[in-house]
Amino acid sequence: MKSWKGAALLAAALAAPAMAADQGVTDTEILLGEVEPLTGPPGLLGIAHNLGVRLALAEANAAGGVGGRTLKLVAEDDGYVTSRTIQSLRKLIGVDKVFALTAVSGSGQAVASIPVLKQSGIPTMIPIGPLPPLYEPPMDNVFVVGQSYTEGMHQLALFLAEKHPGAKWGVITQDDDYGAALREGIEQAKGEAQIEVAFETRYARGQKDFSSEMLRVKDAGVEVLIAGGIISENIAMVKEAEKLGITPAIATFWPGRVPEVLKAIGPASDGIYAVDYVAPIQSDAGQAFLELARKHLTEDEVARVNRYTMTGYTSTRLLIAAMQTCAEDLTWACTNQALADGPAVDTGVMAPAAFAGGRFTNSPVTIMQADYETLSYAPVD
Amino acid sequence: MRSGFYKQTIAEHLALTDSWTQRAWIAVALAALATAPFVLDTYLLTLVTLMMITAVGGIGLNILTGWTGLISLGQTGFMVLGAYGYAIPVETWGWDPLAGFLLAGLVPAAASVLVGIPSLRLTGLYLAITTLASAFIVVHLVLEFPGLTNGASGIFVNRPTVLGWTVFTDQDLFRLVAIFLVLTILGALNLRRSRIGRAWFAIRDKDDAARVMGVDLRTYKLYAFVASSFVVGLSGALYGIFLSFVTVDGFPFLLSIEALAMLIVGGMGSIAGAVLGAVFLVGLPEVVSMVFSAFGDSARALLSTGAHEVKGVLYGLVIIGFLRLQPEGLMGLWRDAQRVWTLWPLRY
Amino acid sequence: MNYLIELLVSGLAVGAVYGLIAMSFAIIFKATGLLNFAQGEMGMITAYVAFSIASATDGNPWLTAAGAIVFSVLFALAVERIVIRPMVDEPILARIMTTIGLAVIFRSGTMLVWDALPHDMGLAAGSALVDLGGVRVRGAQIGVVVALAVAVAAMLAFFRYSRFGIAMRAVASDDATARLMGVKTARVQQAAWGAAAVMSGIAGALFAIAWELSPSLYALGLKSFPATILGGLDSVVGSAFGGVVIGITENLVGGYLSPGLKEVAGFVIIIAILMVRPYGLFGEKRIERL
Amino acid sequence: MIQTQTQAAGGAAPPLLEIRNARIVYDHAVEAVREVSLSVPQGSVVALLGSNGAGKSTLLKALTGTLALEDGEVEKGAILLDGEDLGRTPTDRIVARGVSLVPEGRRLFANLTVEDNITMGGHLKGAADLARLRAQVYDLFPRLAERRRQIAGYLSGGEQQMVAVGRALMAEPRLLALDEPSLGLAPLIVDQIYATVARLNAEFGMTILLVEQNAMQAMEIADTVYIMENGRIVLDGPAEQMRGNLDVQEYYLGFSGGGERRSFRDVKHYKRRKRWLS
Repeated sequence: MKSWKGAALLAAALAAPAMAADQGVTDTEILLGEVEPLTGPPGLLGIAHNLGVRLALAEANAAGGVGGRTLKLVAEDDGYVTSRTIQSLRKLIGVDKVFALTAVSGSGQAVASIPVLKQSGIPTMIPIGPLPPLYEPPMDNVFVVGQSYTEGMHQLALFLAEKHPGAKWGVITQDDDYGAALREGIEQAKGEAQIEVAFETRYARGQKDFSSEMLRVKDAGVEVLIAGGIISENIAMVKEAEKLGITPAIATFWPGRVPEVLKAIGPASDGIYAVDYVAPIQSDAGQAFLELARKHLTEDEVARVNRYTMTGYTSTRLLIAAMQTCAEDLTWACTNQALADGPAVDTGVMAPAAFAGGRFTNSPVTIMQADYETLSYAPVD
Repeated sequence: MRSGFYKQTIAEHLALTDSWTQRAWIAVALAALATAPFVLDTYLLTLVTLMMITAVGGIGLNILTGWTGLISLGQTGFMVLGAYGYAIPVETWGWDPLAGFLLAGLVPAAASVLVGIPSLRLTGLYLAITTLASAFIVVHLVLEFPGLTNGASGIFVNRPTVLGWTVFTDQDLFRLVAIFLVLTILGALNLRRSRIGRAWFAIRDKDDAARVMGVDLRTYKLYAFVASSFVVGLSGALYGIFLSFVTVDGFPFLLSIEALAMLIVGGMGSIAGAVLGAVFLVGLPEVVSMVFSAFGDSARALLSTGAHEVKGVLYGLVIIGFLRLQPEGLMGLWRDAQRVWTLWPLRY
Repeated sequence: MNYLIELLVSGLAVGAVYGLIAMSFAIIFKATGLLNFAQGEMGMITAYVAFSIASATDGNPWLTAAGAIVFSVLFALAVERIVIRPMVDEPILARIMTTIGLAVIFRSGTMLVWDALPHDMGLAAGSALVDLGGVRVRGAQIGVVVALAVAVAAMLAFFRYSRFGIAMRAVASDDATARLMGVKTARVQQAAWGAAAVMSGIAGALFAIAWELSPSLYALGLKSFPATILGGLDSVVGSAFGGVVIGITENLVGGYLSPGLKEVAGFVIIIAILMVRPYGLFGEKRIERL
Repeated sequence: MIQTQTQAAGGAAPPLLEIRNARIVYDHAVEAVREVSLSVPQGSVVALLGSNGAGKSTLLKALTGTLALEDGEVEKGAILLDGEDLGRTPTDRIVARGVSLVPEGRRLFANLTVEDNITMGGHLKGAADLARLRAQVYDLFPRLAERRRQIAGYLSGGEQQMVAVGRALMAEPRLLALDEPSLGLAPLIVDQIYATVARLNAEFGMTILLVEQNAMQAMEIADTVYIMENGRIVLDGPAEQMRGNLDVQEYYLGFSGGGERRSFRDVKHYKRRKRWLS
């Protein structure tokens, strides 16, 4: 982590001239910005998130905005390409002169953006891909909403270890930082519970055919399978298990916790576990959220609402709350301070979230189980 | 009346520039590079920095594809090697960044010898295929040796201190990249007018004839491949510094295709074309975004319902449009414009 | 033992998908000397069209198959006529780049017309499980193997007995002279594009049934490419063989060696093959004697 | 065999092939053929002689409609088949109308078998005709029947030339054009090929257009001879007369008795004919 020193130095040197603190604020408007993958398959995530942000803004604007100013959003598409994330960030900060950032794309992109974010000092929300480098050590202006993959996996593993004592485990993860975080979570759980991993492998991102992996799962007699893919990969793994006639308890992760996955898998998806820190759409809170969405979004857009809409909405609500606290003195310093110290915001779809002096909401996770009938997830007891 | 722009003596061929006008243009370009950091805002500065890094890579590919007539789809792989060739010694082992830049060129160059020796004896598309394969294999190797490469987590890269000059601000980075671009252009121009460069042209235009003239095809093709990979590796290192973070995700396979598209859009075989192509392709998404936001809220509303894909379609259409309507690329357009300017109102 | 058989069976199924797409690459290369880098995308689009038809017809497999095949042919002919043929006199690099441009358009276009979500094709017959003596496979997996077998047989017969097939080989060998025999080379190229579209379309649609339908389906094209090289760029039947070899190799590598190596196994194979047999296992070595 | 339609008697019928004042340019700039006129009457053997680069092959490309492939164009004049301008008729239509070309260097489909090569020649014929025509070609060249399953690329030069001629005959041409049939072949083989060509003309009344550098052989079987140089016809006449022409003797037939070959232009008795009068 020696490379951090340089970055910190850089931030210190540049923090001063970057203090044009109230950029993006006019008498009538406040401009916010975000970088998201809005194209390509990752658009599934980016677009849903964007809807959540816009929902929060629309709701706030309907209630009079922040100090009488209307909130506006500039969304930049990076297509999940890191260089374009950085490029877009500089445009948002330097050209559009937005007041704050509501998201910085996926986890890899956000981590690569750290130097730019530190250098500028702009209040930044990170509601997607909460990796530890984003909040450890904490940065003044970067706020991570949610829970780390590692901790989520840790909780999921503990739950499964208790539910299936003595079972043989199989772990299939992606060969990137996301996969590494999951593996670390399992390592942590191993220290606290009896987990016997009979088969472990990594797959290359974008892999489509999981037949040999699942055969090894079958061969190893796996009873608990951690399907550490994102969307397509989980679908492929579960369908392959169905084909092979094996029925391990299958656990998936939140990036792929969208109803479309259940639909694409078919009946075999019934009963698979998932872990998440936002509520399922079918829960009461979820339905209330949909109701709210219908009020502010078009029908077409409501159809695209998923869990990322909820995280985007919650994190933007946190930001708006902080900005409202600073409505008289709308500066970055004030907003950063208000975010850090502000009271918890309860959106219903997530546990009340607050940074409590830190830079990470550390939101509690819930273990849930899929119900194919209703294409939904429900918390397990 | 002169009917075209021909070089009539060997001396003209050997000269770095054609004419006073060309020298004047170069002076203007250099002046622009020198003043840009004082004039441009960070966004534009970053954009131009990225264009210059891309141009370095484009010039590298141009040595192979534009001058020697060999197609490579391995741009990504060599950029990754260059980026890690810089990041590992400098960030992990604490070497001097200059040594890092040297390795950023040498590592891909060495790899190109490995890939090149078996594949260059074949003609046509085979280099394209082996380089395509090598691009995937390189990415795999990076992930397979986490002890060296830190695997999927990648390596953070600081802005370097070169010969006592600490590259710190965006302006500094711009200057560093500009220096590399100028050096690359000079190096490439010098290569072009050397014996090796003339042999490359001979191979591209008629390899049988080149062979008869005593050009050992395999050796000279290998030279081209090595030189190209060296330069491409440098662009990979610069890109890594630009991103401040080197991972395989930062180098999607699409880069290989964009690199070729760049040469075609700019104009195959010309350094200025490679630079223009880089400017065009890096600028295209920005311009499209600007057009989109010019339409204001209605366009912004479209974003959420998938009209962003229109950009992708547009990108493909531009490539096909250039191939169909202006196969000489932007350089061809420029030359046409020049010709019209000089000869008007006559046609020839 | 059963483990090995199951590895081989799933390798065969995925290999058949690669094989069909590889055959598409090869037949276009043979007839036109062009590598169509948009082949995987064209297969994906056919799969999406099949999905739309299946949704509209409540999963009627016959209507879906017929509709998808007709679409794939018409689509390919349109692409060939509008984009590819006008480029016929351009250098090969420009023509290949054109197909790359097409691929970019198709990828974005797919998400524009449909969406970025994964889907189930909604064809019960295709995703039904069939027990083959202890090895369970999906209907579509049997389908794709059968399709490959049919395609290979059809191509063998076509190139050996059909005059049009012989004409296609003649065009591959020397198109200017083939014209002197009265061959309409444009028609041969259309036929190649049509046949390629059907084969890659079937592969795409069946893959979508047995695995999943998503906008990253186009990557199958890239995965099938090594198969074409292995079999020989101009060998249509060899490419089918190449596909099966790569599918099975991937599964064996994944099943016995490192699963991480699985995805690059194909590319390692082509580098090895090119060193030993540059024209592929079945490619025609150019006869240069006069 | 290889059926030739005879024109209705009367003499008023146009020649099978007539080229009128043709000017052919490549790339809109390079002039390959200028103001060439030539006539191939029904049932005759016409030889078109000239050295390399004289424009002979260009003329054949124009005749078979393959000029456009090389960016060439008949800029002026006309090429008439049965008195009808071919204009931009596509190659397959020209073949269907009875013109077959044996291209220079044979241009066999090297990877195909002999039989497949021959079958290709009859690409525009029906299945029934195909079998009959193949039998006739094998009849004419029994050697090929023995080698029908062999890959054409591995045949000897002479056999390849037989395949090339047989392939062209499969289209049942009325006009058979041969481009340098003797090129690179042993004298004995050349004799055989010429004998076959002569036989096609004599027995089946096939019209032959023979393009050659090898003047001696060609003049022996030709009725009419045209000599081309630098894109122009510089001399023409009945074969017997041409054989007696001193220039021809000196230049082509090797009777000058010394020194290297000279350009036709340098020959003492060079006469420029005003072709536009014909």
